[in-house]
Amino acid sequence: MTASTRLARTPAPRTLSVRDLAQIAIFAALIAALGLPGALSIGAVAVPITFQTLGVMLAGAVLGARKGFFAVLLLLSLVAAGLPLLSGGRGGIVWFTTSPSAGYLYGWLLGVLVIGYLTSLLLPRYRLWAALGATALGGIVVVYLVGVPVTAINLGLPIWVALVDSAKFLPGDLVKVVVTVLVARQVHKAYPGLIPSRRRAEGTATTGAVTTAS
Amino acid sequence: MIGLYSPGHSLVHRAPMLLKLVLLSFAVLGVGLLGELWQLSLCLFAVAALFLVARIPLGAAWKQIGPILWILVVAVPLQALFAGWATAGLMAGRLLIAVALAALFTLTTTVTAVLEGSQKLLRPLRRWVDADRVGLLLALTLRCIPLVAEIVTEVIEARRARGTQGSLLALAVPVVVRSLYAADAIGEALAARGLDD
Amino acid sequence: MSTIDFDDVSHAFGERMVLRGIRLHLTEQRIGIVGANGSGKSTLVRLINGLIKPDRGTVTVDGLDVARNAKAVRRQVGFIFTNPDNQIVMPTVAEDVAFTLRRRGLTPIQIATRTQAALERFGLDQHADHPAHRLSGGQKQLLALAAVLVAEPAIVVADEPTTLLDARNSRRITELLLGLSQQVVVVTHQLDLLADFDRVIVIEDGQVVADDSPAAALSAYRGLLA
Amino acid sequence: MSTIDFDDVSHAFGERMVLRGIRLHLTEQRIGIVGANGSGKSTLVRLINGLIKPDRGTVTVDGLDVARNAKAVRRQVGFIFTNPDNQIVMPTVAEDVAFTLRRRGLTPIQIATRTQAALERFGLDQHADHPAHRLSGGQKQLLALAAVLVAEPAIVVADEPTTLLDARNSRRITELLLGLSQQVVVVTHQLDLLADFDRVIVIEDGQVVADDSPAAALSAYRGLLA
Ligand SMILES: Nc1ncnc2c1ncn2[C@@H]1O[C@H](COP(=O)(O)OP(=O)(O)OP(=O)(O)O)[C@@H](O)[C@H]1O
Ligand SMILES: Nc1ncnc2c1ncn2[C@@H]1O[C@H](COP(=O)(O)OP(=O)(O)OP(=O)(O)O)[C@@H](O)[C@H]1O
Ligand SMILES: O=C(O)CCCC[C@@H]1SC[C@@H]2NC(=O)N[C@@H]21
Ligand SMILES: [Mg+2]
Ligand SMILES: [Mg+2]
Repeated sequence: MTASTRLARTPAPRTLSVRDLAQIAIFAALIAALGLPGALSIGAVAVPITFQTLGVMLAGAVLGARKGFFAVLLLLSLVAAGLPLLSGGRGGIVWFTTSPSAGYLYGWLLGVLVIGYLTSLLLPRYRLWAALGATALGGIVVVYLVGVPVTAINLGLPIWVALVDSAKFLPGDLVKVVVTVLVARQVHKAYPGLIPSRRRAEGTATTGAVTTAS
Repeated sequence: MIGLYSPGHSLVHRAPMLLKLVLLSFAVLGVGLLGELWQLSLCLFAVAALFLVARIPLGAAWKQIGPILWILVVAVPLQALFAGWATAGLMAGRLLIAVALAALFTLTTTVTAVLEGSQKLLRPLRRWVDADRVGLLLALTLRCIPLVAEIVTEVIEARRARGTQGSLLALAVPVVVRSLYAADAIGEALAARGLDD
Repeated sequence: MSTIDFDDVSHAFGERMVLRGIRLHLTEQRIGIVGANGSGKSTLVRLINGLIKPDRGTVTVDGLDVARNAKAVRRQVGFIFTNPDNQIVMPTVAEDVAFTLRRRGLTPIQIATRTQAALERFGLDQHADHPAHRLSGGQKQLLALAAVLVAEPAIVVADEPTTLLDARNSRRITELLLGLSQQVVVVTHQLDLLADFDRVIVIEDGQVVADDSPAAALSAYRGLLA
Repeated sequence: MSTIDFDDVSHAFGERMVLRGIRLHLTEQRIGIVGANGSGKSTLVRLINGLIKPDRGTVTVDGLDVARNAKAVRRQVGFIFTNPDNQIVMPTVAEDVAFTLRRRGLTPIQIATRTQAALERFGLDQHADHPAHRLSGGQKQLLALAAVLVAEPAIVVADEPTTLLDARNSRRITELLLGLSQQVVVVTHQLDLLADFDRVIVIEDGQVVADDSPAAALSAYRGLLA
């Protein structure tokens, strides 16, 4: 409690606290768990539709840029090391090199940073439409921006084919964006003070919320 | 920590993890430079030989390489349409070799070896990265996966008992919130066991 | 009062038989269940609102088969778990209580009114917007009760509801349970709590070994333990 | 035995004063702490190994100021939490015990030997390579004890270590704690557990209201509750 109060006032400290470490680990675990229901592959290009993108968006919107980034990086490192934590029980370095979906994985890292940063600008108010925009920008635009070209390169296809094909993700990913924002809104209520707000004027408002919570 | 490892004592299994990783990267790069189908075919044979040397069971190998074959079945005709069959064949060959080699690495290297190897790799960066903490985080995540699974089960049961199935939202919110409170408790336990802030 | 019927109910987890041929006809208002660890008490009460489906036999509540009409039965049967943390599903206290009232065809105003009333009844109205997980242990268990009772179930089932509480809170929850006008089924290890109950059932190794007034059942149970 | 000293310690969470001017000089081997939910017991014991730093006053262990030397003090003070699930931090049983021994300048062989010895002592050697989460609740708490005791702390602090366990497991953990040669500080709601303790402290609303032999302290506590 006192730690998060302090966070709300001063810029983020350089090192991660043990509580941060635990939050990062449990979110990496959460993304892994979201892979358990499996993956759905449809269309010409075999990039799966997966719940794990929801976990990635949540990591950014709930933990913020820094911790969220580490959570995703952690999960990906374990996958690279050979643990079957991608949806459908896949793992190993293949999925980061020659796989058509490799780019999306790097896109996750960039996307979580964008969502986390924009969310910290929105907090403590977390206005619905702004949050939807921020999450869609990081969770869809940025992720596809990296993912689509890599699909094209790895499969030797023109980029527009990969782009057209990626449209199949849109409905699902839009739902994930909405779910992420609604969940994050509730979570910030149930557990105030997770992301230090970058707004000076309203920074004190966060502190107030935290104190009344105790 | 078993992962996708296929146990064995072959030369491929015993080779140091970092050496395998370096060889793998060079091989993938090299294959990318080859421009003739016959060269690729030779490489493909070499890779198959490596699988034999490592005595990888057919099933385990198929589980890793099978998915890419399906991708090729769709992608090769598509590519042939845009760039001709020769290019499509080259692309398919390169992809297959790279995937097979990466799979071989994963199948013959334990997760522990990879993690220890990467901690070694991180050592030169020790001014910025605490390799010990990285190792801790990796292990902690493995511990947390069953914990999250347990939380999901408990939340589903609680919702059911209250007669409201609710939406995906009413599942996700409590799971995330309880995970965060569990993280607090774990953080505290870490501190109590001597992991300082 | 409602009628809860167990008709030759057996249940196993994997190889392990946990309940064997249970026959019970429960109509009293206050029913206590005691027994050693692992004897099958929790399994028994979970059957009452279909959290577990029996392998053999049927459980009915007011004639409704629980396995087949779980949804309808769960509106009649409120369930309190041991660990209040496990039953909080919404971020704040008021939202958690209101959650129970969803999909019951109530207007938002009705939901708000009933939620407010339930919070007042359990002394939680001061904490309506408080993050639910940050309440004290006793308050969390009160919240669990409020969240269950707001739906006005005909039966309240509680599985060791006071285990995590101190003596004062434990007494408070017990008194609240005893004061309910509903039918109440309570599993507990605190035998003194059962003195005023109408009927006490002793479970041993998946079977009913005593089923009597509190005094008689408890002395049978103490005999078993000795 | 070690000496734990609280010198005029106060602590608040936000606005709420949780401990007020605590003065204690603890030298006995077995010390029990009781009190109502929210009275400040957990806060008090967390101060002993610097998990919380006091707002005012100092806590010292064998003369070492906990707030300033948290690291050194934590090697002396082992801590057992209520929920066994949350204190297991490594995937397998043996790894979790070995975790405590990191950064102590031991060789891998020394670590392995001591880990093995600790597992044997608590009857967990059969499960060394099992995933820790598959253990039963009681075994998990045994693992927590093994993981703390492998470092041979001078003091063991336990905050309601048996609350989430069933009666059988609870008895086993209690007996183990009582059998330790170390100084032991235990917070509990199970008053009967404290009969053989050397000293029992009653906390009420952030203050020490009784501090005596078990019999005297517990009768004071029962009086408070009535
Ligand atoms: N989900 C499950 N899977 C496998 N076994 C189970 C499960 N739930 C309970 N059991 C086993 O069934 C038996 C009866 O369990 P139950 O929880 O009904 O006992 P109980 O009487 O409630 O005990 P306690 O007093 O400890 O709560 C125990 O041996 C338990 O290990
Ligand atoms: N991290 C925290 N932030 C805010 N308030 C807290 C925090 N920890 C404890 N409190 C509050 O401080 C008071 C004392 O808490 P503490 O956990 O020390 O009580 P306790 O005696 O251990 O109670 P219990 O028997 O329920 O475990 C309570 O009112 C609690 O709500
Ligand atoms: O599992 C993998 O190999 C990577 C999956 C990448 C999936 C991408 S992320 C954005 C888009 N939305 C989905 O549901 N799937 C793709
Ligand atoms: Mg039970
Ligand atoms: Mg406490």
